[in-house]
Amino acid sequence: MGKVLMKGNEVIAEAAVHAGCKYFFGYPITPQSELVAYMARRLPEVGGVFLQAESEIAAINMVYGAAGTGARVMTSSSSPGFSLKQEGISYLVGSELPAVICNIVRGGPGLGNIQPAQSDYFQVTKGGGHGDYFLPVLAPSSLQEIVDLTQDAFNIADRYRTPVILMGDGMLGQMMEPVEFLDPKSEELPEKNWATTGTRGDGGPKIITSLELDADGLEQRNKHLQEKIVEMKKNEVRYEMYKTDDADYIIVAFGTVARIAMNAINKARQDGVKVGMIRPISLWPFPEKPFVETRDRVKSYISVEMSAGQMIEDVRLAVNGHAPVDFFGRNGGVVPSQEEIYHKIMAVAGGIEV
Amino acid sequence: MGKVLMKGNEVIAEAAVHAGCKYFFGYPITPQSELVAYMARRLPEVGGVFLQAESEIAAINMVYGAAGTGARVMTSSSSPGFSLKQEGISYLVGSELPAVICNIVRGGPGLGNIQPAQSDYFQVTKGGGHGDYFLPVLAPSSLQEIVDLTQDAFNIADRYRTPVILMGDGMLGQMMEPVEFLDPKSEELPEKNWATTGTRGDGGPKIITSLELDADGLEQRNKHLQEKIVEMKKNEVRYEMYKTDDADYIIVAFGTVARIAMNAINKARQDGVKVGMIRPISLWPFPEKPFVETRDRVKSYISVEMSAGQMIEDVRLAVNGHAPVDFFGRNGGVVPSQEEIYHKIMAVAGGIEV
Amino acid sequence: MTMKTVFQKTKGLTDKPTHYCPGCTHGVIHRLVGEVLEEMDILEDTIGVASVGCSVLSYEYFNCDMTQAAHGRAPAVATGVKRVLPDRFVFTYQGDGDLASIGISEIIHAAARGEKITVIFVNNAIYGMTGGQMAPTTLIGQKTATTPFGRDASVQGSPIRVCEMLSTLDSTAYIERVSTHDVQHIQKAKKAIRKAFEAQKLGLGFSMIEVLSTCPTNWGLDPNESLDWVKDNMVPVYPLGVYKNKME
Amino acid sequence: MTMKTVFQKTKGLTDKPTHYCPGCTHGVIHRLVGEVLEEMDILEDTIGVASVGCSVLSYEYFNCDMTQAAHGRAPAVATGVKRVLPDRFVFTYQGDGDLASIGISEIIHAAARGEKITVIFVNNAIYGMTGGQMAPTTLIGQKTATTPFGRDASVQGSPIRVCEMLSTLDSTAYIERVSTHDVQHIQKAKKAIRKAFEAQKLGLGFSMIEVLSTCPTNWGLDPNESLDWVKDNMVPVYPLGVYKNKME
Amino acid sequence: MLEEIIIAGFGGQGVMSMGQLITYAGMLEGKGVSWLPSYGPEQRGGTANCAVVVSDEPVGSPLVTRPTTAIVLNNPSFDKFESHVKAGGLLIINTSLVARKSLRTDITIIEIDATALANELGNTRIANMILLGAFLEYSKVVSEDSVIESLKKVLGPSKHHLIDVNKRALAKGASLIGVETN
Amino acid sequence: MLEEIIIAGFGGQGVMSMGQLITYAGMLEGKGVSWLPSYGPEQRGGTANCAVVVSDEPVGSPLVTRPTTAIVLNNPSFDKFESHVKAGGLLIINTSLVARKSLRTDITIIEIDATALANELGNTRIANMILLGAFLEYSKVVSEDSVIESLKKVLGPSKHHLIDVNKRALAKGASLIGVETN
Amino acid sequence: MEKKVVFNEEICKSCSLCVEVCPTNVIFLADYLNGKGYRPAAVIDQENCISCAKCGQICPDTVITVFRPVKKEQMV
Amino acid sequence: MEKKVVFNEEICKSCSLCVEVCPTNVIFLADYLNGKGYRPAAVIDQENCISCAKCGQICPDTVITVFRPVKKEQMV
Ligand SMILES: Cc1ncc(C[n+]2csc(CCOP(=O)(O)OP(=O)(O)O)c2C)c(N)n1
Ligand SMILES: Cc1ncc(C[n+]2csc(CCOP(=O)(O)OP(=O)(O)O)c2C)c(N)n1
Ligand code: SF4
Ligand code: SF4
Ligand code: SF4
Ligand code: SF4
Ligand code: SF4
Ligand code: SF4
Ligand SMILES: [Mg+2]
Ligand SMILES: [Mg+2]
Repeated sequence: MGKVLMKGNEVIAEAAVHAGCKYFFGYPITPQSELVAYMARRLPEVGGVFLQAESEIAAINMVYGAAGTGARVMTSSSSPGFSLKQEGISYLVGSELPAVICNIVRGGPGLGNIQPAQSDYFQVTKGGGHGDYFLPVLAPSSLQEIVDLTQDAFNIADRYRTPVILMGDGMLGQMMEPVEFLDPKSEELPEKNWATTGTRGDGGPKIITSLELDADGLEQRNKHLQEKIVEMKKNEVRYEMYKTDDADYIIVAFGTVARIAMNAINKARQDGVKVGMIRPISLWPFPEKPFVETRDRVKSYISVEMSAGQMIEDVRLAVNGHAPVDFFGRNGGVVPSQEEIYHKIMAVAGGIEV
Repeated sequence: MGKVLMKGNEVIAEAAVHAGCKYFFGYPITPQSELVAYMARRLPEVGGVFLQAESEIAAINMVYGAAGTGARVMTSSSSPGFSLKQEGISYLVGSELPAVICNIVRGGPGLGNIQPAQSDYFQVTKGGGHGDYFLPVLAPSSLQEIVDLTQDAFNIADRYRTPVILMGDGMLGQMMEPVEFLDPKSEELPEKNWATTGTRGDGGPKIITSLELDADGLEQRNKHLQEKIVEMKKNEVRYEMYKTDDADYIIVAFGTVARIAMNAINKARQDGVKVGMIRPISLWPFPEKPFVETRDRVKSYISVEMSAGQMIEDVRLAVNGHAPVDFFGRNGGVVPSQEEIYHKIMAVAGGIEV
Repeated sequence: MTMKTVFQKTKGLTDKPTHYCPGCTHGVIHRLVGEVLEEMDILEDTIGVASVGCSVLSYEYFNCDMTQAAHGRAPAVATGVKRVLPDRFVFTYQGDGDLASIGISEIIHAAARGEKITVIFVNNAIYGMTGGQMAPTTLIGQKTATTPFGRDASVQGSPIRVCEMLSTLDSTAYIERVSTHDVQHIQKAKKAIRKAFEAQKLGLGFSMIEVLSTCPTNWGLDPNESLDWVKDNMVPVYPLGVYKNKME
Repeated sequence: MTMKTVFQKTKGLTDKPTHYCPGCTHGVIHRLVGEVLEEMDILEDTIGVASVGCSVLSYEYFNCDMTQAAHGRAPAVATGVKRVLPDRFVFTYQGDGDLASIGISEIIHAAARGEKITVIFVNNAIYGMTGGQMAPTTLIGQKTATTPFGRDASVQGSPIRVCEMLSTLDSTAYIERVSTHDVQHIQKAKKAIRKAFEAQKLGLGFSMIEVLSTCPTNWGLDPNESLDWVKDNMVPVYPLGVYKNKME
Repeated sequence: MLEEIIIAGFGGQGVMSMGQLITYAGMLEGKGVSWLPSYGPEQRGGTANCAVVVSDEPVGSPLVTRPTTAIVLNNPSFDKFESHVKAGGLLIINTSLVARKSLRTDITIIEIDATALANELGNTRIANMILLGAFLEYSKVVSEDSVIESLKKVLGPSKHHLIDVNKRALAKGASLIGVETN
Repeated sequence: MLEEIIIAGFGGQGVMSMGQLITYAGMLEGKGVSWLPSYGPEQRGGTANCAVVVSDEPVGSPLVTRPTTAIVLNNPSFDKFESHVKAGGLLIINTSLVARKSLRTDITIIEIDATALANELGNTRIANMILLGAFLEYSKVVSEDSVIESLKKVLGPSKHHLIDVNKRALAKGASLIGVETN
Repeated sequence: MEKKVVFNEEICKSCSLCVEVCPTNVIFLADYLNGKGYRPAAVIDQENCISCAKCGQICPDTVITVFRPVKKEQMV
Repeated sequence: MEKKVVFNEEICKSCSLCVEVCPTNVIFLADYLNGKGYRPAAVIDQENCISCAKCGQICPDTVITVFRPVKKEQMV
């Protein structure tokens, strides 16, 4: 269909439709409302259903119901609304229901504001909900990458019977870039013989539940969930390395921040500082390999985030003391400029005062 | 008043009353319902108000309202209900309102079961809600310690204008032990001149809000929150070290698990294995000092949890690669026995197969 | 002379013994729903949604596909199911704490949207599963774990009458309140449940049957006393009858 | 000949210019509340609760202590305040998305508990702040960002009439629906708001005034057309009048 | 001294209060004590049990996996806990409701037809106190006096008329020791 | 070539669509482009702005802090962005609504009384297109033809009658270059 | 003679609802316990059972099956 | 002569509600912009203002103050 110019939020929606998602339940919140509005117009065209839920809680539980029938379903929100979905997400994990949940992060805590942020990193990667779980979190940094990762998100969800989170920030949701929707590569996915669609034809009653009153029984279930986690850690790690081969310093950044950092890196290299970047694309499973490969030869890492410092914990866990890990972040909706990142690089490299 | 025999949940409630908490808003959930029932009977006696909220969300927002008047107020729940409070907790942090929130953790994810667990560690320590924040989390391991920590919790909340979490597990909530309620040592606490109680007498209108539409403005607020975090990390770290002086191996455990581990440690020492324990009492701020002091001389650490492995990340961050960190955990409501922990110790120490 | 079976267990229920306390009428209501599904021959086309309450394990008792919803969210879950499978029958089975307290938003909006689902609302004026705390339906003066001195209207407010409230919504199709305090009312209750599923079949909109039920354990009464308590104390506050009927 | 002031800005409002769009009647409603608080001389004894919606910044406009509540939770926050300070006046200011959609549970339970608070419910049939999505109060056929083809009763259900619904609850003391579409109705609206605060003063229970309001920006109408739209389209669906009055 | 006790039976048999009485008495005697009930699923309908620890030192783990003493009041409890008892430990069986026999030779086994004996005393509901009396007499974990003391506290003035029958039940139980031991 | 443009003014002045047209045109010409709007608080009532990046390579950061060109349509925008323009860069000022004068000597400044000129063309609402025309003529970032192309796409068939007046506005703007430059 | 009313003893919870509702008072609780520790309901006096099925209607645990004697021709 | 109706121009948003509501049509929008970019409402023909305050009642932004001429004695 060639390149089109769209807003990030609309790209997520259209990409979901291309991925075969015909059901969307959501509640408006800036800065992701365009996604909801787009679905309202688009889904009826493909014979799907868009429903504005009365709340984020209703939305995630409608997703729970729809996912239970085996349908591809999505919801999306932003930080405060995402917090309200935590119980529902924990239920989806416990009942092993596939779904894609989008969080277009804004400034927090509390009502905060509607400017871009990455300060929900902990919430999305460390199980903002209760109980033992991790779930895949994908963080695109361009609108074209949204197309690919949205497709992946649905496939991962179906393959492992798990909710998957797409995380972006207000900037990614609001900006426009040319994108192209190529037809998705079809994948072998397990049949959804667990879905509750009525027993006609398919034998005895099926049950979808996360309840297991017997402790040993629940531990067994959790063991199964943990095995899936091991599998995902093996198969679903995604990241990009940028000019790290000769790098003395490595910036770690994801999403739109990685793009800004890229400009800063190139400027610093013009000034002779060998700096590169590791861009985690899957925030969970967090890419450890690129750190293990580089941690014994780089002088230091710099975690650059639109937060007060959250991903840095995963970076430190991956580096495990082999090299210092520095931090630069802006938060509350402030987007770090390439200039400040450049200065941070120079400061770390040359000890320049900034 | 001498020693009395009470259930853990009731001890929390009575300790709160002793700490001057006259307002409680909560919603029933096993295994903490005794706390709610106790408050229903007790608070009217002290001229306070107990109100059963229609939901955990209403409860945490009633707490928000009451805290805004400067009153000492508490709510409590268990895992699924705690997930529902995440937006509210983030708001309390953003608006800098003091309150004590209790989580008597049960097996998860999802509906899970009502047996004891510690699998909400991530949720309580890594900001289960959205935005940049950390808040104090205290984890008592005995009913007598509940009395002291509940008192501390309210004082910390008032001193730093922050919500504080009391975390226990179903076992702690349900068990009975003799406890004594000593009159709390009075502390110098800042005056609550920010409270919204009407302007009569106290000058112009006051505003309680977490909204700051201007990004730079919100970043400034967050800077203030981060400064408080630094302060709390300096002043509010609590932990206990048990037989670590000569220890080759150190178990890291909190709450009731630490008590069980203690039996195992003593058994192991009878068999000549030099093992000790670091018991974090404040899960956040997580005690780093005891690790820094020991990490270069112990053979390894063992994080023992009623979860699939969550605190271990903080242990690894504190050890920072100076020593191996091993893990033993049971989850889903299964409580590790002293025998299993003993065997784990022997396995790590002597490489015994278990 | 041989024997003809005049009463036996419905195929609408599995053979699993229930975990309910002795004499708890949850079991009776289960039976009625099971019989209706069997008699309408829609067991194979039905997806039930269990809520959180003593009836949480009803997914093991109803002999059809079942899914378990978070506390209070069953109507939202049912909405998700029904919107994907409009030609299937979807019902929720919810207690009064689940539906009228934490779940009042989900039930009202499902009703306001006219979701074509059937809600079985079991009102026993208390939180059974968690040990007898006050529900929004708890009667004035009733002692519970969280109203140790009896519910006081000036402190905890007055009981919510769900049928009356939902009837103000245009998109509701069939709403009736019934009781289980004797055999005759039990038979009436079954007819009502049947009507609700018929309304769903006709696609008329949202249908709900509120069933007054017992909680001997937390009421501190024996099972037979409990039936009387329903008759003498609950029925006057929760008048039985049809509150909305678009089938005529 | 000298001049006598016949109309001027109330002390109930601060001097901060509002961020509202041109012609938005949120500003008018602010003025009415401010005037009532001033005239009852309770500005110093009042704590207001701002909700999440275009009126979120109302805490900068009302000249009394204010607190800001999470989306939909203002009645719960107000409950917390009032239960600690029973002798103060507490009010919430909520939009229809905030109160009737995500916050329907909090408003119903506050009403059912008979919380002695006053709720100013601004119904503009849309989500203003987020750019014009459907609200539970959106009219059938009304086009919004999330009902691009117009609200369809068979898909999105029918409008929720909050006054009618809350009136079914015993613990509500005063409930009235008013409008702002002309000067005469604006004056009526002020009288109603006054009554609601009087009810709170008398400790009669929960009081709420639903005020029909405009959203020129998201309705795509100019401010004067918007007033007509309220009169011609909203009033017929949301009949004005007193729905509950325990003051007589 | 470290006694780790498990008491198990049907819901209505009063196993929880048996445990609480021992714990309370231990507290009165200044010992380290803890009481931990089973809760949740097992309870409703099924069997209930509690773990009691009495020690000269402060109690470490309140959780008992290998009891020094198990008192089982019904079949499911027998099946669940018989094998858990520590070697050299004690197993008290309420034969009124336990059909099975224990084949263990490494522990002391006391069998008591508690219901029958309770009926003799004219009150079925005190069967548990007879078992408790036997246990106390045998183990001396806490004194009978402290238990009576505790009983007064637990029952409250209104129910003090029940004290006497409970006393007799305890005595009855005690009287069996040395007799039925094998 | 890397052009980083900021266009700012009141809500109703069409600054967003100016940016989108440049972006769209850049896309048609196969360039790397991105468009990033200011959103939220500034918008309602206040001023709006967007950042456009046009480059020969794929766009790195869509965020523009030091623009190569700033087009300011009102006073607040002038105050906010005048100082941000890169040395050697371009500042286009809509003098109809901007009272102030820029004192910067290290950048090119083009002043245009867009509203007046738009009125001359008989349509106040196309003032923004006049400014755009001037910018295109001066910078050649994208061709006027591509902009017309984009305009057709953006407006849609129903509004094609507007194309002509927009064309004339662009031309008018272009005609000013070389004249008013100082 | 064949039974008119049959009880699935093992799942009876001796709630007595059937005992109370039976118009002919033929139901009583046995003096032994079932596996769950309950005294199951039972009927010995089958003659006097009138097969009204009230017990089945009120039983919360589907313990009861009720039969009515019929003449051959009725069967067809 | 003193003004009967005064507008706080800087906070006017030129919504025209006052223009529409004024019974004597003395209110109009000025042909210049205020700092917020709005054409403020204004009254030049103060004589014909009847001080009915309708404009003040409908103005969402408390822009307007209205005065009524009174004879001295009325003042007391
Ligand atoms: C989010 C959440 N909050 C609270 C609970 C605890 N809980 C379980 S059931 C229940 C109330 C059940 O009462 P009701 O709905 O009336 O059902 P009943 O047991 O009376 O049949 C509660 C509060 C929970 N499981 N999840
Ligand atoms: C939890 C949460 N969900 C969603 C939002 C986004 N949001 C802000 S205001 C609003 C709706 C406001 O509409 P209404 O209450 O009608 O007020 P109005 O703007 O129309 O006056 C929404 C959905 C939010 N801030 N928080
Ligand atoms: S607790 Fe009450 S509602 Fe629950 S099963 Fe027992 S009797 Fe029934
Ligand atoms: S968006 Fe609508 S409701 Fe909000 S301020 Fe503008 S006009 Fe008023
Ligand atoms: S009603 Fe059913 S459960 Fe109750 S006693 Fe009779 S047979 Fe047993
Ligand atoms: S069928 Fe009727 S008569 Fe026979 S036992 Fe049952 S209730 Fe009694
Ligand atoms: S009503 Fe007020 S804001 Fe509107 S134009 Fe008149 S003075 Fe200006
Ligand atoms: S006071 Fe009346 S007459 Fe005078 S300007 Fe205002 S509306 Fe017009
Ligand atoms: Mg109930
Ligand atoms: Mg609205």
